[in-house]
Amino acid sequence: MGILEVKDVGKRFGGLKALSDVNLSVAENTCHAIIGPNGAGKSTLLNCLVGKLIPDTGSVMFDGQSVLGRSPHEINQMGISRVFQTPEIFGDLTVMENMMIPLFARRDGSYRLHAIESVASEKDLTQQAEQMLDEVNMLDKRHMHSASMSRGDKRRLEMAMCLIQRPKLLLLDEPTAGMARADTNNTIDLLKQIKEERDITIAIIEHDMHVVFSLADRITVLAQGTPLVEDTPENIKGHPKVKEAYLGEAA
Amino acid sequence: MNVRPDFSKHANHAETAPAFLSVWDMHSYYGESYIVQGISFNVHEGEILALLGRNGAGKTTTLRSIARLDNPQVMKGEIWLDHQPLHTMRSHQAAVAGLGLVPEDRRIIPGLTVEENLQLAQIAPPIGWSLDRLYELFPRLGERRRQEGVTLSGGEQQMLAIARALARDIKVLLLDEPYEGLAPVIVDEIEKTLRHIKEQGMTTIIVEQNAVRALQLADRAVILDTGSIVYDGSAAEVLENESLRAEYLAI
Amino acid sequence: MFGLDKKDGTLLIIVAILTMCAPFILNPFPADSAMAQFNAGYPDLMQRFVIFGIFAIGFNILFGLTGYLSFGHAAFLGVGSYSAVWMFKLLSMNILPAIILSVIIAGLFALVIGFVSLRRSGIYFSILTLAFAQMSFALAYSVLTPITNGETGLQVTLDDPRILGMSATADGSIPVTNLFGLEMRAAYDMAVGPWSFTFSAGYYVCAVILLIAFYLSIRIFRSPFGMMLRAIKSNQTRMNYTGLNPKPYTLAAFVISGMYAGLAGGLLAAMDPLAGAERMQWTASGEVVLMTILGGAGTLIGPVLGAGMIKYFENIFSKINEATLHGWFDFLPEPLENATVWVLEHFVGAGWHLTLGVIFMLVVIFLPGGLVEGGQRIGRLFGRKKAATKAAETKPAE
Amino acid sequence: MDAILLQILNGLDKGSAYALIALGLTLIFGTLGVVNFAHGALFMIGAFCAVTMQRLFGLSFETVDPDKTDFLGNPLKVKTPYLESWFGPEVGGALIDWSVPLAILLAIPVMLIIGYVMERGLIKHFYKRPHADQILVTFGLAIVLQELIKHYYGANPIQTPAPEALAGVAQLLPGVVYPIWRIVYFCFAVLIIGAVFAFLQFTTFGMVVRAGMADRETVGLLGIDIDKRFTLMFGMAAAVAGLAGVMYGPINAPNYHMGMDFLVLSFVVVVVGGMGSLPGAVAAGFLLGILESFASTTWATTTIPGINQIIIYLVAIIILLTRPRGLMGRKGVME
Amino acid sequence: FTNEPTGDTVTLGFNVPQTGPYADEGADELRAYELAVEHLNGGGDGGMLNTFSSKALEGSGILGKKVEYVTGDTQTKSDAARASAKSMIEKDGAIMITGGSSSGVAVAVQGLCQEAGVIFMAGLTHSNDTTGKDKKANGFRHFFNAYMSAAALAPVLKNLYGEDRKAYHLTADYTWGWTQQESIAAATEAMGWETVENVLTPLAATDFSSYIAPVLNSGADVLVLNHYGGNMVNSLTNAVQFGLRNKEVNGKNFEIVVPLFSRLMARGAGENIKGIVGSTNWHWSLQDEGSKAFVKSFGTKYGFPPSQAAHTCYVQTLLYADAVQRAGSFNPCDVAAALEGFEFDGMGNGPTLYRAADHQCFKDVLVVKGKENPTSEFDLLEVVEVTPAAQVTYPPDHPMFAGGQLGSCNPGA
Ligand SMILES: Nc1ncnc2c1ncn2[C@@H]1O[C@H](COP(=O)(O)OP(=O)(O)OP(=O)(O)O)[C@@H](O)[C@H]1O
Ligand SMILES: Nc1ncnc2c1ncn2[C@@H]1O[C@H](COP(=O)(O)OP(=O)(O)OP(=O)(O)O)[C@@H](O)[C@H]1O
Ligand SMILES: CC(C)C[C@H](N)C(=O)O
Ligand SMILES: [Mg+2]
Ligand SMILES: [Mg+2]
Repeated sequence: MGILEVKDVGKRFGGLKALSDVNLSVAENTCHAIIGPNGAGKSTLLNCLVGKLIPDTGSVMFDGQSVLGRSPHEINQMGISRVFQTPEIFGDLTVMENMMIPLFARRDGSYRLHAIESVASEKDLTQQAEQMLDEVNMLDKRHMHSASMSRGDKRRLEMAMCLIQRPKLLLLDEPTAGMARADTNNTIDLLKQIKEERDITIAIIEHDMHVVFSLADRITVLAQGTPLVEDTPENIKGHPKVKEAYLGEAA
Repeated sequence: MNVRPDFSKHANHAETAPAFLSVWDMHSYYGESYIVQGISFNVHEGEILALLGRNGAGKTTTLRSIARLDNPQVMKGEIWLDHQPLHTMRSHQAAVAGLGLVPEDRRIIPGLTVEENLQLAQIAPPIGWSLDRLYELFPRLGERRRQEGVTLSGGEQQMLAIARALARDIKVLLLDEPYEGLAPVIVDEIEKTLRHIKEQGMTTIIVEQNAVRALQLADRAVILDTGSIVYDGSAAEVLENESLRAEYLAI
Repeated sequence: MFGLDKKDGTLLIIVAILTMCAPFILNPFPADSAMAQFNAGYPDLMQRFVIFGIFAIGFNILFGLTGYLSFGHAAFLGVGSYSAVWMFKLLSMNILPAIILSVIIAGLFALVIGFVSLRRSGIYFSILTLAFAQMSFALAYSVLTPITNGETGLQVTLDDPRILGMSATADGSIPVTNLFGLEMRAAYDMAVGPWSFTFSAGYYVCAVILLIAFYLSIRIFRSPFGMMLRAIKSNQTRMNYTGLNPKPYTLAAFVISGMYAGLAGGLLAAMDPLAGAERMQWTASGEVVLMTILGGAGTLIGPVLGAGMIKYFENIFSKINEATLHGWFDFLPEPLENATVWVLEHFVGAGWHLTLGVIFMLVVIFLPGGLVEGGQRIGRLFGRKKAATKAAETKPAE
Repeated sequence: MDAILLQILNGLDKGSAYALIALGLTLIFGTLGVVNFAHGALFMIGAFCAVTMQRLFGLSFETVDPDKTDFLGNPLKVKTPYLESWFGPEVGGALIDWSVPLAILLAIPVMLIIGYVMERGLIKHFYKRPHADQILVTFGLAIVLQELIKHYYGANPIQTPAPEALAGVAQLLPGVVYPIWRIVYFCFAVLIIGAVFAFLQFTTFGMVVRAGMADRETVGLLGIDIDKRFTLMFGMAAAVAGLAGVMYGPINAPNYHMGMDFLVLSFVVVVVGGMGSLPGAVAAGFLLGILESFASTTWATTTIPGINQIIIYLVAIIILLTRPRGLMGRKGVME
Repeated sequence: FTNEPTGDTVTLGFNVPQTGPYADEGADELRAYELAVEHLNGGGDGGMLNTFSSKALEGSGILGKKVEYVTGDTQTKSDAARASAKSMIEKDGAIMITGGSSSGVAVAVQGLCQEAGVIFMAGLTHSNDTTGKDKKANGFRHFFNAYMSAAALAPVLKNLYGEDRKAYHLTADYTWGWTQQESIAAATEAMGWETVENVLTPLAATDFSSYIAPVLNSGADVLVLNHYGGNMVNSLTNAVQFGLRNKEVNGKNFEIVVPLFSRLMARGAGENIKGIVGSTNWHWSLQDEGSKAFVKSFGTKYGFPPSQAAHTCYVQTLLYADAVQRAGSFNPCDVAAALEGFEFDGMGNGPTLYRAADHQCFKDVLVVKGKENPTSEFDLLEVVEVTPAAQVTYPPDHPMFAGGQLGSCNPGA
């Protein structure tokens, strides 16, 4: 039994079958990659996991509980964090403030209406945030207005915001798209390290095969809304169908 | 108005062919922050130029400056396209003068369908490829023509952004990370297209994090670092020269 | 100081000094000079400055931090006033219970209206709040007359019960609002040469409350809660996917700002025990929006400045009439005098709205950040040397 | 039965005014995204175009009638309009009589110019500014316009009667009469609404402006000079508001604050209709007009006291709570 | 007492609507005030000072002090009006406040003056409440009220339209509208009319068509418009548009009545006002000496005749000055005592009494009609009847005025 169990999920947009009969099981503390051609339904699948979309059919279980019917913030509180395909950060806030918000969020869903004490007095939260920023190499940018960063930096910030929540399941939608090679490598290292250090499960969508093959323990290939194959990276690399429909020369 | 800036002091402009697009001593600012710090380079007709550099180096800023968008502001410098002074123009005039930009976050217009997004590009003359021809290039778009543009998958949006540029009759194509989020097979496809239109005489500047791919495609490369040009020369040379790559591209 | 950092502490001290010395600052002209017309240091206007300051500070907690633009905040002010006057009628003329009740009732109102309105965002939210406020106004103006006394406004009368106080004083007049015996109307006049300054008990009560309100708003701005609100304004999607439900936070902000409005309403009634229905009309809600933007939305001191500016024009410019103008310019030769007066006449007296309109436009065109921005510009002008050295260091943002 | 018919007619008529004002406002607010608090003032200026036309046509010279005296006991000065002395009382009188509809000829250029100047001179700089700033600047402008009108035309309403021929009532059914001018106004409104729709529907103009609204930068990249179109759009909206005002004069005498009276209501109409939707604004205008009409009947006011005063707001609340984007709002427009 | 004048000047506060729907009335009131001050200080031709029955005033200011004044904007809102009055008292040291053009405002400001200890000389206010349930010892009203309008109108209506009429009332939904409707209904019912319906209309309404349409089929043959200002102009215009005036119901010509008229409004209503009956406090065409003197000095100064608003404000200022002069003191209590029970003449309304019990003036009431053939733009109303004061007088404890107490006069600090 994996930590994430997707059973028979289907989703239609009008006449378009974006997902059908998707079955997926992600084992705890592994990295599962989802690849597939553009428009295969990868992001749609992720959206169904975090409550942005509600699947028409099927079930999604996380940690033994169904996520369906819960709102995004409740799902997050269950331990799922997500990095988006186009960075979603608090553009009006500084980098450091961006990091503080997830720290203020309570896992148990209770509210902190601390309206009187000051942010500065939250010493250990501040420390945690700085440490995390250091890990993603962004400590020097902590006072920057986050909207005016280059996009690669926004990506890293968003990832840091998710990681600092110590999620059980981290969902990454093309985390390294648009990142310089050096930073891509850093990211790979960071994710590897985190996976080792913490009890974390990662599901990642990527078109960069270098990233996929460096990180993934298992790979699902999605095509036209249904899983084509699911296997280990080695086997996928050589899979002729995958090669033809997706990898092209990159393989 | 045909006065050409003097480029003789730039060692790398040894070629005798007259530049088709030339940027001379361009300085760009986002508000108070000084980003592009006096860069000059030439692109010849029918050439593909790769513009490379780390995250935040100023590549996007350079392209946006050339496309004459309101932000960043070009405080100093000249930009000439085929004897026309782009630096005196606003973005819509530059577009009419023959400039096409595929912006980095795709900028699909919300509220418009795929087809309307393309039609929009054909309102102001000169008009380029017909819609049919574009759908032929990207069949996926043809299938989705009535869908709202922003609900396309990430990769489909990228296709739409490229198609939208080609829908206009342009002389220079500026591509800001065109491969981002695209499946490897599609990247192959687009690369082919770029080669194809190059043969028909299109001049292209491509910004890409996948430096190796870009360099394989390009004739020449310009490498930016913190807003200044650190390399301007043949693309092949960068590919071959380990130290150059290590120094500026970290690959 | 008081848990504020140095900058905020300084700001609080400056505001404290300004409010405490307001009777001097606002009366810069000798009482019998021609310029005395521009003096604003009389109790009623000073009270209005601080009361509307409180109103605007509260509004800014909602608008400045969350970006939710309420067009119905006057309803809470009105509800606060009505509650306070009812306390004066039923309980006693002591302002403390009245103010406490007005804050509570306004808070409850805000809770209900906010709960419903916050189901929508953006312009839809604005229109919902507007609709609620306009309904309250319409009801207060006519149908609910038994409670609100309609157009005339709710007043204290000689035959009110006032169970803890007295219905009428010994000499047959209505008792005066007070704070444990300190009459709000009490004032002390001080004459220094040709100058005269008035120290009013009511004003100082309001001023102290303003300082507390201001202090609380600084704390809120700097708190995790405040940061959370700014995050909501910035990106609700990210907020959701960070495991935070924005609704309770925005609702809390809405209720807090509603309570500020109620406090302001209660104080208005405490200073002058009459609650008119017009203070709930959309124009009144619009006024606080204008105050906040004029001063600088999202800044701490801006709303107070904006409130002061609008109230100043309303009370001072509307009172300048043709005769006053002729008085000022009679040193000019007759035709010139008449011409000057003719031009200025457009802008004062009945034309005070015109001046206000022009000011709105000028401020927003030339000082996009409101009056606070103007202040900063002046500040920068003086600190130009420092700025120049800074500019030289400007480096690429990497 | 007759009573219901009459209330429907009234509702349609009230609705015409709401719809026309809301239509203009949607073009600016729902499409260009500018919160234009001066829109009511544009409507008022339109109405004062009719007043001005009437005054222009009525310009007269004075002759002294020695037989009569004025209020101070001096000989009375009698005025004769120039038009009557130039074209004879027949034609001149007719021209004066028809001054309100003729004022359309004055209003169109005036409103287009005002719209042009306003957009180029002011609004243009505010597209990218926060809505709050737009509110402040347009509200300031509205006050200025209103005060100027008050200064030169006074605060009391000024009658602008319909031409004699259109001033009476029409017998619609046995026992059902209705003022002719109101029928004219309704038809006029339908005509204008139709024209605006046709223009936006059968040209790409609407699409381009919508696109420009959503993302100016990208539209510029596609070679389109969006500024020009925005100006044209604004001018059109001003003209619609102005025309609504001109023709409204005979229904209710124009006064300087008529714009403010309509302002808040027209925002409510636009939002209830749904941001960015022209049909929505028109539908909401008529809907609220009819509902308001029915809420004003004795039957309604005795059932629920005060319902006539709150109906519009009540309906607005209900609609916004049940339909997140009003009747036909577009997703993403000013949310 | 509050604001005791110590120098050689005395300041009066003129609190009028400068903005909002009554701004035109306000402007006219202000003109009258300025004229009054001029006359009090001995300037101009003296106006009604010469015709006023009391000869205490000499044109040398009040008690020898030169009269100065401050003006303020009530915005026709009770809140704003009180703020403005407060600033006149606190900042400018006004000893008397006068003005206003809505009963709500008048009542609110009257309350304030009572608390602050200054005299309030009401301007335009027509609700019964001002000197009824909301009367105050420091407040005085020269203008007539709704009850008086009704008492004066009823006999005229009976003459013109007969005893068998069915009246439909449209009423502005606030204090003034209610008291006027109550008064008119009571008076007309007393002479045999039937009130078929009374519909309250929101003050904010601009289009009255949906209120007019039901009148057509209600069986009523008289429409009473208890509206004022813009409301009245619009409702009357709408009524005429719907052809009410050309209608025949129950075999009678349909009639419209506007109980409270003013010339400024009549101008707003234009053609529609012709032949419509109503009441007014004063009209410039009156031929008594006082009115003629006032019209002459006002007309000479401003170029047009004064409105009833201007008249009542002018008179109130003179009455106040005269009372101070007679009392020999500015003390509000002395002034009030001098005004209470004061009888005078020569101010345009015939012999008048300031009744001590409620501080209401009792004088002749004019019933007027929109003129069919006006000779000039000012000649809009013609006086149908001058109803003698006796006919409109009521006992102080009349039920429509019951409820409040005058209290005792307050001289303030
Ligand atoms: N809201 C929507 N309405 C209609 N169609 C949609 C919607 N959202 C997604 N689609 C369609 O569903 C399909 C799957 O989209 P999805 O975003 O999941 O693809 P993806 O696998 O993430 O692709 P990419 O790698 O390009 O990001 C696409 O063809 C897309 O056009
Ligand atoms: N709107 C903005 N305001 C202020 N600074 C900005 C803005 N946009 C970008 N910058 C800054 O300009 C610098 C260059 O950014 P630019 O987007 O041109 O980089 P890039 O080379 O395209 O990087 P990437 O590969 O990450 O896209 C960065 O340091 C960034 O912080
Ligand atoms: C102006 C007044 C004569 C009438 C006014 N509406 C009032 O309330 O009294
Ligand atoms: Mg995707
Ligand atoms: Mg970039």
